[in-house]
Amino acid sequence: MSRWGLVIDLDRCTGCQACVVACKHENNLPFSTPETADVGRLMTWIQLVAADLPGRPMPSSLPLMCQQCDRPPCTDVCPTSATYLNPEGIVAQIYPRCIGCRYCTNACPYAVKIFNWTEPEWPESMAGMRNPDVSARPKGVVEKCTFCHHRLIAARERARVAGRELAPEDYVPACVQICPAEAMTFGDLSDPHSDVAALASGPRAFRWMEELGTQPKVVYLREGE
Amino acid sequence: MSDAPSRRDFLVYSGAAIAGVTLGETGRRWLGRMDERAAGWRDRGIETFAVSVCRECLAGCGIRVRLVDGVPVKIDGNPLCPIARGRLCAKGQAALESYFDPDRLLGPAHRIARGGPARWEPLPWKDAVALAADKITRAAGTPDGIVVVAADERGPEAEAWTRVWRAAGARLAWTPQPTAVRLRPRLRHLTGAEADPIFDIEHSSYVLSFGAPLADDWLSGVWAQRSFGRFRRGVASSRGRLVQIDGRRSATARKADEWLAVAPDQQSALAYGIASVLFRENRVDRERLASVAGNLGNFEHQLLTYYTPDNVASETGVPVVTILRMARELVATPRPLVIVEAGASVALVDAVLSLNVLIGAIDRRGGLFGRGDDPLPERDDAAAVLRDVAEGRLRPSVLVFADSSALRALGGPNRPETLAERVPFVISFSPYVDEAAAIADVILPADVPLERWHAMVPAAALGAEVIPVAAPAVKRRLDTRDTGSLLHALAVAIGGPVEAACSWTSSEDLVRAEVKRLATAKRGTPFVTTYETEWMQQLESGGWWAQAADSDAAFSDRVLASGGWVDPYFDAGQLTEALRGGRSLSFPLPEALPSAQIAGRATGADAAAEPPDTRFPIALVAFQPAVAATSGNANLPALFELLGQPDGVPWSLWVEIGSELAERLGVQARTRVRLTSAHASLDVMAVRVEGMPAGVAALSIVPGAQTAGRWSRLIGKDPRRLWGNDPAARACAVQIARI
Amino acid sequence: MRRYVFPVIVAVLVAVGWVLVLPPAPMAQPIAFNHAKHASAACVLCHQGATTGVRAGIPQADTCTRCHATAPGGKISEAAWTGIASGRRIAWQRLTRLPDHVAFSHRRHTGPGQLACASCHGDVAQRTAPPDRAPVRLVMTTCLSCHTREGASEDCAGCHR
Amino acid sequence: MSDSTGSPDSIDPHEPVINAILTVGPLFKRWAMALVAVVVWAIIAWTWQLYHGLGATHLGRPIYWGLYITNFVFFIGVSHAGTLISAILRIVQAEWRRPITRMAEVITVLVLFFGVGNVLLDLGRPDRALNVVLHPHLRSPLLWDVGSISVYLTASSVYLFIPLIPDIARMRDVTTGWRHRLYARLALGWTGTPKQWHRLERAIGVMAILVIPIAVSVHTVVSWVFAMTIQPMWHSTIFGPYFVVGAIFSGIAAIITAMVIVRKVYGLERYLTEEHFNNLGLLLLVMACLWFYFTFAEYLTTWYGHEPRELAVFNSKISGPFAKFFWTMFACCFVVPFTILANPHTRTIKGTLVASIFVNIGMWLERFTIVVPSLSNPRAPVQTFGYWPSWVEWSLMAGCFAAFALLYMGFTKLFPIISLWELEPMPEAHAPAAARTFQPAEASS
Repeated sequence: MSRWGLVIDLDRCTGCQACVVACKHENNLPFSTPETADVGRLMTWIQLVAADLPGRPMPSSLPLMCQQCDRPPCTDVCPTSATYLNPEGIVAQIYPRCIGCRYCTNACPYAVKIFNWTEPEWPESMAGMRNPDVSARPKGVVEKCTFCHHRLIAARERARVAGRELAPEDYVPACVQICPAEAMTFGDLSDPHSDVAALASGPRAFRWMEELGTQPKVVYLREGE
Repeated sequence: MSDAPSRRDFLVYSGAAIAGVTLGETGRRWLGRMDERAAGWRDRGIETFAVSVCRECLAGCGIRVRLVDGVPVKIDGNPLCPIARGRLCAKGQAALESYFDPDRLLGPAHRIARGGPARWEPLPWKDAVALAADKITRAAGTPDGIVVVAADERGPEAEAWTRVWRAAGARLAWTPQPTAVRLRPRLRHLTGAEADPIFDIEHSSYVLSFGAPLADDWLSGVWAQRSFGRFRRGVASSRGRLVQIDGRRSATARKADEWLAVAPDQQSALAYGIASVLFRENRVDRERLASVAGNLGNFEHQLLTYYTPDNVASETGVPVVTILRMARELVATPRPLVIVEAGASVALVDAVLSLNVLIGAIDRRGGLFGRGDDPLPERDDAAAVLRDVAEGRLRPSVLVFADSSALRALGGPNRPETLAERVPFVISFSPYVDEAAAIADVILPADVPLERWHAMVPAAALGAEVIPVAAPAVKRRLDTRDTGSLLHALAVAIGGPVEAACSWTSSEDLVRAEVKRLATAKRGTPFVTTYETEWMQQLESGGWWAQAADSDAAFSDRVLASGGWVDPYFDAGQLTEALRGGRSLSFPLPEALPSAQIAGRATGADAAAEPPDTRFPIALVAFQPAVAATSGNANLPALFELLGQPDGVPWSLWVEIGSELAERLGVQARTRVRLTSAHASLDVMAVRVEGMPAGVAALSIVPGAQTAGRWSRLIGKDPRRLWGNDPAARACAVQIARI
Repeated sequence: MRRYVFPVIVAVLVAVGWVLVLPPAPMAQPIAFNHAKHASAACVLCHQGATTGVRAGIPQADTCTRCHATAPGGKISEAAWTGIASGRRIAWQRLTRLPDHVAFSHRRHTGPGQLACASCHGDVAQRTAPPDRAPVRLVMTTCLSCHTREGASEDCAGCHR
Repeated sequence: MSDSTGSPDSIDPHEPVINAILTVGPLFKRWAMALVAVVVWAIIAWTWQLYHGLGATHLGRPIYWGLYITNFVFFIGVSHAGTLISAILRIVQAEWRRPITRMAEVITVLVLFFGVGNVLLDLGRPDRALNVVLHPHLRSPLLWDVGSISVYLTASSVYLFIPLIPDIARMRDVTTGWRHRLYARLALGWTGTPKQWHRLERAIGVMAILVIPIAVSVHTVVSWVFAMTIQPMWHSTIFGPYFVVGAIFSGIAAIITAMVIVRKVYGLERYLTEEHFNNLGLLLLVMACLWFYFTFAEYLTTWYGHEPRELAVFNSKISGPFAKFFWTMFACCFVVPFTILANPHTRTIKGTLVASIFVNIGMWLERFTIVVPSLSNPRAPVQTFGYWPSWVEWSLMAGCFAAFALLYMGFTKLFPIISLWELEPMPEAHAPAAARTFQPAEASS
């Protein structure tokens, strides 16, 4: 069984936010307005935050998305099992099961679970730009980064129809695919020959707030020498 | 209730049951219809991909559009394109929103009443073109005639544009984009080579950057991001070190190993200061330099006289030890490189290029190369021309805008509406109600990039010669025209020599002619799979040749299908050859240290020394956030959400102030402040920046904020009003108060 | 006052029960298509994409005219045939519909999954009149029972999106 | 109402209480109308929220919980008023409790509905609330909450109802019409036989013991909803007892407030004497001290530990944007009640009322300063904002309080708000000895 993981090299990352837009378009995240953004209702599954990291002169810009913990604090507290850790290590959110209690959003130390405060809306002319592979979440449920799980489903199907195994390049989340600085590497952590496994066990690798015991599968590579 | 149900009860309850059934059945049908409507948008399935070219800036990235049943749903980089290599920046992806923009013009329109609030009326294409042609014909005879403004693009469409307007007797002005175009003349001045500077960041080991937004959007965004990534952590190479000298804490400063806050107008002094240390400490290969540079002695003398570390330290505020350390660091690594912001002052560009010569970075891996080209035509600067118009020095009868780039440039007029007051007739080709369209009398909307034919010469940042080419990726959504047919229609309506100059009928003609030219040139290749491996193999096997194609037509088809043409042959010795072959290197001799003046992006001549006003003690510098500096549609909600990140102020203009000032004002996270200049005042979010010098603040400027559409309008007032009639390219004195 | 309260409550309860208990409202199809008559042909001949794509297509006029040069005898009216022959869109009502949050791929189930159309669509192929509602009511347990039986993935995120 | 003419000679010694049920005065009507108006307004606000989603609130990321959850904790806390207090006092045979038990128990039952209701108001998808039962996830403290609150609601309802039976029977015997039918059905055939008395006493005794651990568990579990997460200043081991103490504290305050109002409105000065208020005032004083002790322990350890994330929350409460709430809370929960109640001269009816009102405000603020500041200072450096509830949230809160008051008033019009049978001499053989020691005070004595 694969264990999907993502490595973000902070030394390479320029903070250009291409990943943020890629995620927004790929996953049908509705647009905000100044008013909604002002009260924390920006719909983003990945965003740039200023994090104080040891050894850096000023706060680093850190692309922050669901850390896909192996011990997720959010799944334990869900009263309806609407969020759970799937066998491949992706923390999934099942929208039709979610009652919108927002306990998981509060339990998450990374604050990366997003709540649909209102019904998502697109102007009429923009209706077509939504990705038909991904649902538009209704109001009142929590949503989050899924490592573009729909891409995995599609890739696996293509591979099976073609009668071959899933190749590493078949499945890449939108953010990783777009990253112009080539700062993101995605793959199977359980495969010792994969790039992610090598990078994740390298000397620069760290997991953010790992002292909380969350065991994230998003691994950052430290900036600096 | 009585004990036994009465007849009446029976009737009432039967009635209730029937009513309930009717209601329920209605509800059931209604729910069914709701269900159907809800499912509608995803009732699609056939996925295709089309190549196109990103036109959000001049980098010319090849893009790949994902279409589902012909409707675009996502834009990625074209994996075959040597510039994008399958990657793309935030702006490029947001072009998807331009296509769907609910506030796009539906078709041609003309203004009903001049002055006052804009009122528009749709006009059939024929009438709109006739109206424009009539005004153009009449204007041809007037003194200042017609002024035509466009972004400084190169390629067949730009040539067609030039040809038509030249024939119409118009004066052409171009908005220089932040590209190598400005660096090129200084490189020629230094080396005599007619070439675009190519900075090999990727392979350098140490980059000293004078304000170059390497991590934001330098020269060619996606190329710069990739170069930065590989410079930092390239395959099997050591980590590159970056020192950023910047007036504000840009994203690059944030990523740098060291950030020195030095105002842009003091940066040349620092560069020359470092150069003088190199001479003083004999870290310069004088022998080699003397063989190519005629005025080395003069240069050295000048530097050692004026730019002693002490002088530079007192001028820039950078401690002497730091200057010494920087000079030593620079030559202590194997492949150092000095880079500079493309729009920097002449003095700074000169200083930076000279430094590169001193450290031996010319034509060296990880250094500075030149990419030869035909001499570029000198082009009028649109921002300056429009300022002349706005201030009445130039009085054209017709003003034509291809786009709004000139009105967004920091050097352009701050109040576009004055142009409408001065010029009797304004024409815009913009597909959006942007700044230019807002003042236009007639709008002839062109297609948006996804609907267009493309063939363009990208801003030079890459060594290879690349021409991205593409057919429209999507169907035209609204009643718009491509630039080629627009020009053709206008030319026909004007008639005479203008019509004669027009040898095409549409952009398709122009692009196909360009592809044909490429095919007959017998060099280069269509974009090929796994660009890098192929390139490497070809180079290793002794050179590059045109890939065999059965015919020119087949070659052209492959160019269109793959998204472009590339000739990766790269002469890595061009600058050296120029020195050897022609005139010798001549260092631009630095002037004596300028006296202290207010900080700002002042370009040489503009930088008049003004005593600081006690009412307005803070020098405000304008900057355009990389994510919002679009040349096309400004109404892109996804980009507005990126503003002010990672500082947590999305959707807002923000002012960066130093911690000292922030302390005084009591600015914590998410505080609004009011900026007041002699001309206007503005409320913005304040962002506190550790290490920003006192007395300086930096204000973000987002283009198109007032006119361009529903989201754009939410950003608010145009910050450039603070500058009055001064171009926002220079510092402005303001006072900051907490609200 | 109390005289009206109870009847109104009864009416509302009946209405709510009606919506909740009864299956979706039957839908009339524009053309009296006879599946049984066409059953000799494979389903995919008309429902294109059922084995190759995510969605099984619903045939349009051009699919009919591929085989029928002239009006087929039987129940189809002259007017309806003229519409088809001129390529006008047939306003079929979609009966089997998946909720927005479910990802389902026909290709995967008909290909590697080797499911027959009838497993989900029931006896549609034997119907002589167009069905006015989905022959099989598909709910999550329908999917799950098969997934359990066949050892297919039961990961929620595999189908929910 | 002070002109009550009840005298020992009248037919029923508890005429004022019975009268309070059977007559509806203009004051009652006016208040009821006003409260109904508030409730209707809240229903409008709720409809608005259902239509627009929780976007109608001013919540956002990372402050995902706000007023509703504050109210939830507050109401569940107040619910400890009743059952727990009456049960404890019953067990320790503090006979002075007799006239106040019912008042307290009614508060418990009613307020629990609003506690649960606030959670429902807070759900993004209230239509799916049943998923909690259909697809329960046993590891979720929220599910434990659902369990313990439902048990508590059941137990406290039973505990309210059982002692009500003899009084209902009494009402059955003095009324006619629909009231008679209603009481007859609810009295469960009570005739006052010795066997029935015996069973009643047994049932009450069992429930009194049962309800105490349940009540303790309820607020412990409520506190665990917070404490089980690793959020700074939520992840605290003393949250269980701290919440229970706070709950009893706010519960007593709620009883005192209710007592003063009922006493005044229905003229029950005979039943609720200075002594009751003095005793409850002393209890409140004890709880204030306990509350102070827990608060001090909680904040001292946080401050001393110096963990940066914890300290960020701590500072935002002590000196930051939440300081005004924190210090008001401190004043309301400790300074004011302690000053008033520690002094026997001010521990009067008026004094305890003032203290109680302050305590209730303070305890509400305590819940608020537990819920919001932790969320406002998340570990991850995401953009935060200043939370201030929206009109919808305020309206729903007002609606909850109004509906509670309305239901409480309604209860007083249906059932004796004072447990009558416990106040009178019972048949010698069946009455506990202590029951005879406490009789209503003489009127105008």
